[in-house]
Amino acid sequence: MTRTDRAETVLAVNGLRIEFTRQAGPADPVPPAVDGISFEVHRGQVLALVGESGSGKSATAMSILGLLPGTARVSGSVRLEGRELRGADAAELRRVRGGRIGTIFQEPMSAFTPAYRIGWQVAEAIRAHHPRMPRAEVRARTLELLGSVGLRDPDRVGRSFPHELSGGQLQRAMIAMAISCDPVVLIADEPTTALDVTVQAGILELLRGLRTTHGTAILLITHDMGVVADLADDVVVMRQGKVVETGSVESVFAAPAEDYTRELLAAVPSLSSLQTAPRMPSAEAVPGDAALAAEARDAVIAYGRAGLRGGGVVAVEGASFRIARGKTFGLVGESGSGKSTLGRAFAGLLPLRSGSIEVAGVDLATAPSARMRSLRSTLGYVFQDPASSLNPRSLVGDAITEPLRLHTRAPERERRRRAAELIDAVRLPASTIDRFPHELSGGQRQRVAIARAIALEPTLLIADEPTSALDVSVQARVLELLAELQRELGFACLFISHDLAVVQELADEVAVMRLGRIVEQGPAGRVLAAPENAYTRRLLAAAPVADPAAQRQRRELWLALDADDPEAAA
Amino acid sequence: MTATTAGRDDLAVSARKTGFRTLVGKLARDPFAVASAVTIAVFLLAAILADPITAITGNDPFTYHQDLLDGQGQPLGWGGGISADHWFGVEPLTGRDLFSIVVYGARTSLFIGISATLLSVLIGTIVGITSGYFGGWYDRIMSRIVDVMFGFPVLVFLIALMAIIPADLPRPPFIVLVIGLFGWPGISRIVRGQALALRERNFVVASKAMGARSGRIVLGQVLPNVGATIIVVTSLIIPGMIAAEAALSFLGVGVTPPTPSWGRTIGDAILWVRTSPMYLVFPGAALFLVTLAFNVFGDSLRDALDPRTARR
Amino acid sequence: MTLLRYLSFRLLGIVVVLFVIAVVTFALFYLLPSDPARLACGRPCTEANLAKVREYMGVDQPWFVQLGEFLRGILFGRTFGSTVTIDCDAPCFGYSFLRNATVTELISDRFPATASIALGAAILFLVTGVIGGLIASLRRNSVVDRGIMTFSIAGVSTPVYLAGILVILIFGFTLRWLPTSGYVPFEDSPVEWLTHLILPWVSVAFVSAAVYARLTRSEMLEVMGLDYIRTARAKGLAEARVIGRHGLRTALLPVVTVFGLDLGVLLGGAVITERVFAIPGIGSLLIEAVGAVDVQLIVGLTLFAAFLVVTLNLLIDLVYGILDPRVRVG
Amino acid sequence: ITGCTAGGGDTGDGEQTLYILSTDTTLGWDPAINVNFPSTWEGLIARRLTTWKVTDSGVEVVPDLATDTGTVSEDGLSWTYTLKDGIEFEDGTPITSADIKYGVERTYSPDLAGGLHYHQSLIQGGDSYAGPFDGAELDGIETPDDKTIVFHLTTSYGDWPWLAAMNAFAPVPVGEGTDLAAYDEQPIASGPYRIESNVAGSETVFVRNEHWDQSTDEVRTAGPDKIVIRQSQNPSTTAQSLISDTGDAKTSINAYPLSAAELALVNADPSAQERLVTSDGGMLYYVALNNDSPTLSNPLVRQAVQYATDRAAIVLAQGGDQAAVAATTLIPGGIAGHEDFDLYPEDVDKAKELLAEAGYPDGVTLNLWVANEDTAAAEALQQGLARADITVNINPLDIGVMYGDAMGGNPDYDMFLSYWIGDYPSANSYISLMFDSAYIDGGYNLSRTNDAAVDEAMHAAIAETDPDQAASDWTAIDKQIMGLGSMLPLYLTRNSYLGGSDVEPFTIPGYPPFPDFTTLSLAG
Ligand SMILES: Nc1ncnc2c1ncn2[C@@H]1O[C@H](COP(=O)(O)OP(=O)(O)OP(=O)(O)O)[C@@H](O)[C@H]1O
Ligand SMILES: Nc1ncnc2c1ncn2[C@@H]1O[C@H](COP(=O)(O)OP(=O)(O)OP(=O)(O)O)[C@@H](O)[C@H]1O
Ligand SMILES: [Mg+2]
Ligand SMILES: [Mg+2]
Repeated sequence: MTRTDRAETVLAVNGLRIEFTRQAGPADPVPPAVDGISFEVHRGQVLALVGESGSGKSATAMSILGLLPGTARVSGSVRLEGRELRGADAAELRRVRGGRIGTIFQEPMSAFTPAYRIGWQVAEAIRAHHPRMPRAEVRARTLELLGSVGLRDPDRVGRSFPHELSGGQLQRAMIAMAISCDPVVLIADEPTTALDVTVQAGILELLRGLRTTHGTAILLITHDMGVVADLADDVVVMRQGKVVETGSVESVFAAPAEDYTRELLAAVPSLSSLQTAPRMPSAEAVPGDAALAAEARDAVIAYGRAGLRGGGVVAVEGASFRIARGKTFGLVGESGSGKSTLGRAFAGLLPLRSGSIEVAGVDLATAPSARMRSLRSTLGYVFQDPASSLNPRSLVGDAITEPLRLHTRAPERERRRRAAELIDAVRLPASTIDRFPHELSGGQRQRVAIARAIALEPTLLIADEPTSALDVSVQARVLELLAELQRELGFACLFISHDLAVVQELADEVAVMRLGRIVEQGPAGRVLAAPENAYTRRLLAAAPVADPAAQRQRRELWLALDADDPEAAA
Repeated sequence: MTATTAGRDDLAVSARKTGFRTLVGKLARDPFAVASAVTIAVFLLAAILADPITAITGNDPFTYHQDLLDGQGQPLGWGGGISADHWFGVEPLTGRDLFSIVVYGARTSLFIGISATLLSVLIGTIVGITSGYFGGWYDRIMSRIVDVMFGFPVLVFLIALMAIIPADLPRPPFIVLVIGLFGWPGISRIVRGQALALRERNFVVASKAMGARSGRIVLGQVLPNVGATIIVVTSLIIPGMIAAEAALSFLGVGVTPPTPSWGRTIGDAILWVRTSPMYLVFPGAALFLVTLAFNVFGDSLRDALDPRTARR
Repeated sequence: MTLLRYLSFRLLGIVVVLFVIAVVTFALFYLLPSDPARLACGRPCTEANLAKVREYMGVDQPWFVQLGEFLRGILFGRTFGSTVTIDCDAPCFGYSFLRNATVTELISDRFPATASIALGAAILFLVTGVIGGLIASLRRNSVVDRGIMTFSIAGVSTPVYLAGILVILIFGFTLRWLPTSGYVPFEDSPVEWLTHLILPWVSVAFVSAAVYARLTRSEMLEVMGLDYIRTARAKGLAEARVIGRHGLRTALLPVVTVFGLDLGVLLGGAVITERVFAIPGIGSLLIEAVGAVDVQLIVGLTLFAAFLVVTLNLLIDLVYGILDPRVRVG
Repeated sequence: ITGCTAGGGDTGDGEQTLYILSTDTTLGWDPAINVNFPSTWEGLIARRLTTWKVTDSGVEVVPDLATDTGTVSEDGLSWTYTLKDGIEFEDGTPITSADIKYGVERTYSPDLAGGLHYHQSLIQGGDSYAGPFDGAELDGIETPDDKTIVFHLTTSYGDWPWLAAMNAFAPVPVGEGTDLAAYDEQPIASGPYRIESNVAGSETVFVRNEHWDQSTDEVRTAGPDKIVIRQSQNPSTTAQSLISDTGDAKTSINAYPLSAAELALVNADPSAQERLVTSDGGMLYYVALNNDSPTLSNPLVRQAVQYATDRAAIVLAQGGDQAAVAATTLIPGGIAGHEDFDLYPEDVDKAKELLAEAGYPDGVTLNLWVANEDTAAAEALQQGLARADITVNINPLDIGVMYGDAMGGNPDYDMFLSYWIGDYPSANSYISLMFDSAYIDGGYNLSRTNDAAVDEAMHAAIAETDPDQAASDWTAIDKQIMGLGSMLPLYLTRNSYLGGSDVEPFTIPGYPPFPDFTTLSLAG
C-alpha cells in the first residue's frame, strides 16, 4: 500500500493472528492458522486475498466479523472505519454484520437455510437492521434488491425455496442479501468457485458494478487468478497463514516479487489465443471402429419416471460422439448442461430413454448384469466431488483397493502392496494409506479418487471435474498426473470440466454442451481456438485469464457477445 | 507400476489398526466407557454366575423364610431384614432372600432386554436398510407393514398370546419374541431414513460404478455408515426393553412367578415402598444402574467408532 | 405425484392397514379358547341360557362371518339385540354386550381423559425435552450439559409406572400438593381437571422428555455447524433468532417424526399411566375389554388406536413437508 | 380436590357426603344385571321384595317392599307376597306388583345376560321365556291385584327367601328400561337414593330420593345426604388417602378390602389403626383339583396335594392372621352348616407316601392357573407342595381369560386357584354351583367333580325347606366332597376397611364381608 492517492481506508487489519485449539486430548502444538497478517481495504477498491487452500484466507475473513467458532483464539486488530471490531460487544457486532459489512459465502447451495423462501431470508437481513421498516417497504426493497443483482424474475425467485434455484441464482440472491443494507465493505469468499464461467462472468460484472456505483470496498477471496485479474485492484498473497506478497494487481501479475507468487501464476493454465470470428466447418478425423473405446449414439437421458407423455427431466438430448482409444475426450459446457449426466450414463449408472451407449463394444442397455460387472472392472470413474465419493468410514488404503476386492481374488497383502503402489503413483505420501478421508485435504482426496479409478488399469476413465475444488497449484499437479498416467496406462478418458483452459490442455477432442445438447464438437485445437457456435464463443470469452490487461480486453468482448445473445444466462 | 515402490515393502506390513483392538484401546481411554463397561460386566457376570454367587450365603430366590417376618408378614430387623445371611434383606410376606432375587432377576431382565433388543435391531436394520436402499414398491409395502406394527397394541397381543401358549413352556422366550417382534418398526424407520440419504451419496454411487453388487453395497458401504446410529439406538433400546418387560410384569403378563424378574419385583415392591423401602431400593437401583450403564456405554461406543472424533 | 394423489394413496394405505389389523385381532381372539358368552351369561349359567347369549352376541358364528358383519357395520351400520333393538349407526365399530353400549359411545366417553393425559404430557415432554436438549447443546460439555444428559438418562432408565408411583409419593402424599388419582372432566371444573392431570403429565414427561433432549441436543450440534447458520449470523441477526429460527427449525425435523409416533401411541391409550393414576381412559378400557374377552370392544379399540397412529403418521409426514420444503410433496 | 378441601363431607349448606372409593371402572345399575349384595350399593337405590338385615352375627332376610318374607304353599311350589302401602318410585308413581313382575321378567331377556339367575329355571315357564320386550309374559308369576304377587315354582326350593331379596326382585316400572344402556346408567330408583349422575369410570352420584318413605323401610337408615362412588381408584392411593384422613377422606371408605401392603401401611399409623374394621371371614380362596387331569384323576395324588399344602405360609403371604384365616372346609364359618374339621392335616411325609403309592416316587409336576392378582397365594402353595416333590408351574392369567378358558371348553389345567363367595349366606350357594356335575362344562364346577352320590345328596338338600335339616345335610355333603379330595380350600380372607374419621363406627360380619352401605352413616 504505497500509493498515496488512495481513497480512504475503510477496513484495516493489523497483526491478525488466529489459532485453533483442539476440543480435547493432548495439547500438541498446532501452528496458527493465520500468523500476524496486515492489510487495508479502501473505499471503492477491490482487495484480493489469494493463496493456496488452507492458507488462512477464510479464517481471516471470518475473524473480521467475529464468526470463528469458539475454538479459535484471535489476536491483533481489525478496524472498520476507524473503530476497533475486536472485542466489540454483541450489539455492536450485530450492527456491523450485514449492516456495515456484507458477506458473500462460498457454496451458495448450503448458505441459505433450506426451510425458508429466498425473499424471506433477504427480508430478514433488512429487518435485522431496520426493525421498524413497514412490511410493504421491506417487500419492495427485497424485490428491488433481487432485481438489482440481475435476477430475471425477482418475484418468482423471492418466492422460491433455496433448493428450487440454480447455483448462479442463489449466488446472486446471496449478493442481494449481502448488499441489502448498503454495506461499506463486502467480503466475498470464493463467490464464484462453484459456478460455471458464464455465470461467473456475470457475477464478477455485478461486483464490479457495485464497486463503481456504491463505492463499496470489496475483500475478494479466491484462488482463481483469472478472477483476480478480472476484478481486483490490489492483491495480498498468502501462504501458510502469512502474507507473502502485497501489491497492485498489475505489478504482482506483471512482476511477481516472490517465488511462491511466481509458482502460483505459472500453474494457472491459460487458454491460447482466442478467435471469435466464425469459421467454415472443416472435415474432422473421426476414429474408426477398431480404435473405439466408447461411443454414444443419439443418447437421451432423463431423470424421474417416464409417464405416458414423457415426463421427468430430460437432462441429455440426442448426444452422439465417439471416444478413441488412448485419447482424451473433453466435455465442456455450463453448469447443468448435462455433462455429469452423460458421464454417469457411460458408467451405466443411468438408463437411457433412447439411443445407445457402447463401451468396449458392449451396449450398456442390453448387457446382462454379469457382463456389466466385468465391464465395470475396465472402467474408472472420478466423481465430481471427491470428498463425497469416498466412504468416510473406510481407510484410504481400503478405498483404493475396493475395485480389487470386487473384481479380483487378490489377498490382503497383495492388495496392500497395490495400494501403496497407487498412492505412490498419484504422488501422495505413503502414510496416506492409513488415513481416513477427512484427514486429507481436498487435493489429496481428489488424488485418492484418481488412484482408485486407475486401480484396475481401466481402458476408459471418466473424470468428472476432477479439479474443480482445487487451487491452481494443486490443480496443475493433478492434471499433470492425469496426463502422465494416461501416457503410461494408455486409457481413453472422458474428461468433464467447465474450465476451458483445463480442457484445452488435456483433451484431444472436445464437445460443447448446452441445455442437454451438444452444440459443437471436434478436435480441441479447432473448437477452442476457432469456435463455430455462438455459444462456444461466449463461453470462451467468459473464461477469465490471469492477466489483468488481457482480461480487460476479454471482458469487453464478452460483454459485447453477451449483449448480442438474446439467451444470455440469468 | 513404477520403481519407486520397490523399496517400500515395509509399508505392506504395518496396517493401521482399525479393528477391534483399536476400538478397545479408544474405549479404554474413556473413563465413562470403562465405568459403564465394568458395570455392565458386573451385572452380566452376576446373571451368569447367579448360582455360585447366591450360594455364598446359601440362599436361593425361592425358599421362604417366614421365620424372619412378623405376624403381618413384615421383615423383622433393620433395613428390611438386612443381615449377614441376607445382604439385601428379605421380601415381605414370604421372607425370600432379596439379594438372590435381584441377582437372579438380572438373569431374566438382562436376557429379555438384550435378546429382545438384538431381535428388534436385527429386523429393524434389515428392513430399514433394504427399504431405504432399494425403495420403490418394496419400500412402500414395508412402510405400510411398519404402520401396521405401530398401530397394533402390543399389550393386547401379549395378553391374548399368554392365554394361548401352554403353561409349561417357559415364558421369557415368548416375551422376547413378542416385544422383539414389535420393537423393530422404530428402528427400521430411523435406519431407512439414513439409508435413503446414503443411497444418493457419491461413495455409494461410486461403489456401484465400480461394479459392486447391491448386497455388497448395502453391507460394505451403507451399513457401516448407519452403524453409529444403530449402536446408539441399541443402547437406548436395551433399557427400554428391560423396562418393557418390567411393565408387562406390572400388568401381570410378564414372566411367571416365582421366576425372579426386576420388573415383577419392582412392581410388587412399589406397594411396600413406605413400609419396606429397601424392597424397592435394591432392585430399583439395579435396574437404574444397568440402564444407565448401557446408555453411557452406547454414547462412548458411538464416539469411538466415528473416525471424525477419533482423536478425542 | 400431486398432493391429491399422494393423499389418496396414503388414505388408501390407512384403510388397508386398519383392515389388516381388524382381521388379525379378530383371528387372534378367535384362537383364544375363551368363550365370551360364558363370561356374559351370569350365575348360574344353564345351557339354554348360554345358547341364547351366544346367539345374541353373534359368537356362534365363525370368526370371518363376525368379521364380515363387523366391517359391514362400519360402512352401513347394523343393529344388535334379540328382543330389543339396539341401533348402531354407520360407522359402527361394534357393540359391547357387557357394557350395553356401542364402542363409539364408550370411546367418546373415555377418550377425553386419555386425550387430556396424552396432549398435556406430550406438550410437556416436547417442550422440556427440546429446551433441555437445546440448552445442553449450546453449553456443550459444560456442567449444565452433563447435568441435563444425566437427568435424561435417568428418565430413559425409569419405567413409567415407577415414575408414576414416585411422583404420587412425593407430590401427593409427602408434600400433599396435588391429588393423586382420578379424572375430572374439563367441563366440570377446569381447575380440578388440571390439578388431577399434573402428576400423570409429569410422570409421563419425565420418562419421555429424555429421548427428546438427547435427540434435540445431537441434532442441534449437527445443525449449528452448518453453513447457513454462519450466513444467518453474518446478516447481523440476534443469536436467539439464529438459534430459534434457523437452527432449531431444522434440528426439530427428526424430533417431529418421533413426536408423531409417541403422540399416536399415547392417544391410543396410556395403559400404565391410566392404571397408576386411576384415570378412566382408553388404555384402561382396553385392558378391561381384554380381561372380559369383549371381542368387539377390543377390535374397536385396537382399530381406534391404530387409526390414531397411522393418521398421525400421515399428518407428521405432511407437517414435515412444511418444515422442510425439500421433501414437500406435490 | 381430593385431599385439599377442608371440612370433610360437609359442604356449605351442611350437606353430608359419603365417598366410596372403588377400583371399579364401570358401574352399571340395571337391577337385572347388577350382582351387588342387597346390603351394598344397589340396595341404596333399588328396593326388592325382601332384603338383608346385617348384624354383628350375620345376616337375615327381612321384608322390604313386601309386608313379610313371603308365604309358601303347602307343596312348597308357590310363594305369595303382599306389597306395603306408600311405596313409590323416584318420580312419585306407586310401586305395584306388576312392576315387580316386570322387573323379574326383564332378567330373562338374552339382552340382559350377566346377572344372578338362580330364580330363572325355578319359576314355571322360565325355561322357554325370553323376556317381556316383545310383549310376552312369564306364566309362572301371577299378579292378582296391585298389591299381591305369586311365584309358581317348578320345584320346592329351600333357599327361595334368599332369592327374593336379590336385585332381580326389584321393581321396574312396566314398559321402562327398554333402552338398555340408558337404564343401566340411570335406572328408576325405589330406594332412599336416586342416581343424579353416572359417568362411567369416573363417579356415580347418589342423592336423596324424595319419594322414599323411611316409615316403609325397616333396614335402610339413609344417613348421608349424598353418596359418591368414586370409580377407577388406585387401591394403593386409596389406602394412602384414607390413612391421611384429610379433606374428603374423612367421610370416605374403601369399597374393596385392603391388601397386605396397605394393611402394613395402616399398621404403621396408630390413628389409622383405630379406624380399621376387619371381618372375621370373607371370600374363600380355594384350589380346584381337576379330576380330569391325567395326574389328578388319581385320588391319591389329590390327597397328597392336600397333605403337602403349607397353609401357614399361605396365610402369612396374605399378610398374616390380620388378613386371612386358614380354611379346611367348604362351608365357611358364619354360614349355617359350617363345622370345623380338617381331613388332611399337614403332613409332608404322608404326602410323599401317597405319591409313591400312586406310582410317582419321584414326584409329579402340575400346572396351576391363577389370576394375575393372586399369584402370592399360588407361590406360597407352590413352595409348600415342593416339599413333597410336587412341582407346580404357575400360569398367571387375566382373570377373565382364565375363567373364559376354563369354562369355555379348554380346561387344560391341573389346578385352578380362585375364590368364591356365595351370592347369599347358604351352604347351597357355596357348594352346589361348584360340585354339581351339571356345571362341569360351562359352570363353576372347575374341579370337574362328577360324583353321582354327591349330586344326589345335593339335590335333596336343595329341596329341603327345613333350615336345620338342610344345614346338617350340607355339613355331611361338605365332608363327602372333601373326602373326594377334589377341592383344596386354602383360606378365608379377612376383609379390612378403613373409614374416614367422620364415618360412624361400624362392624363387618363374616358374611357378607362388606360394609353395609344401607346403614352406614356419618358423624355430625
Ligand atoms: N474450525 C476450525 N477448527 C480447526 N482448524 C480450522 C478450523 N477452520 C479452519 N481451520 C484450519 O485453519 C487453516 C486455515 O483455514 P481456512 O479455511 O482459512 O483456509 P482457506 O485459505 O480459506 O482455504 P480454502 O481455499 O481451502 O478455502 C487450515 O489449516 C484449516 O485446517
Ligand atoms: N438426480 C437428479 N434428478 C433430477 N434431475 C437431475 C438429477 N441430477 C441432475 N439433474 C438435472 O439434470 C440436468 C443436468 O445435470 P448434470 O449434473 O448432468 O449437469 P452438469 O453439466 O454436470 O452440471 P455441473 O457443471 O453443475 O456439474 C440439470 O438440469 C440437473 O438439474
Ligand atoms: Mg476458504
Ligand atoms: Mg456435473
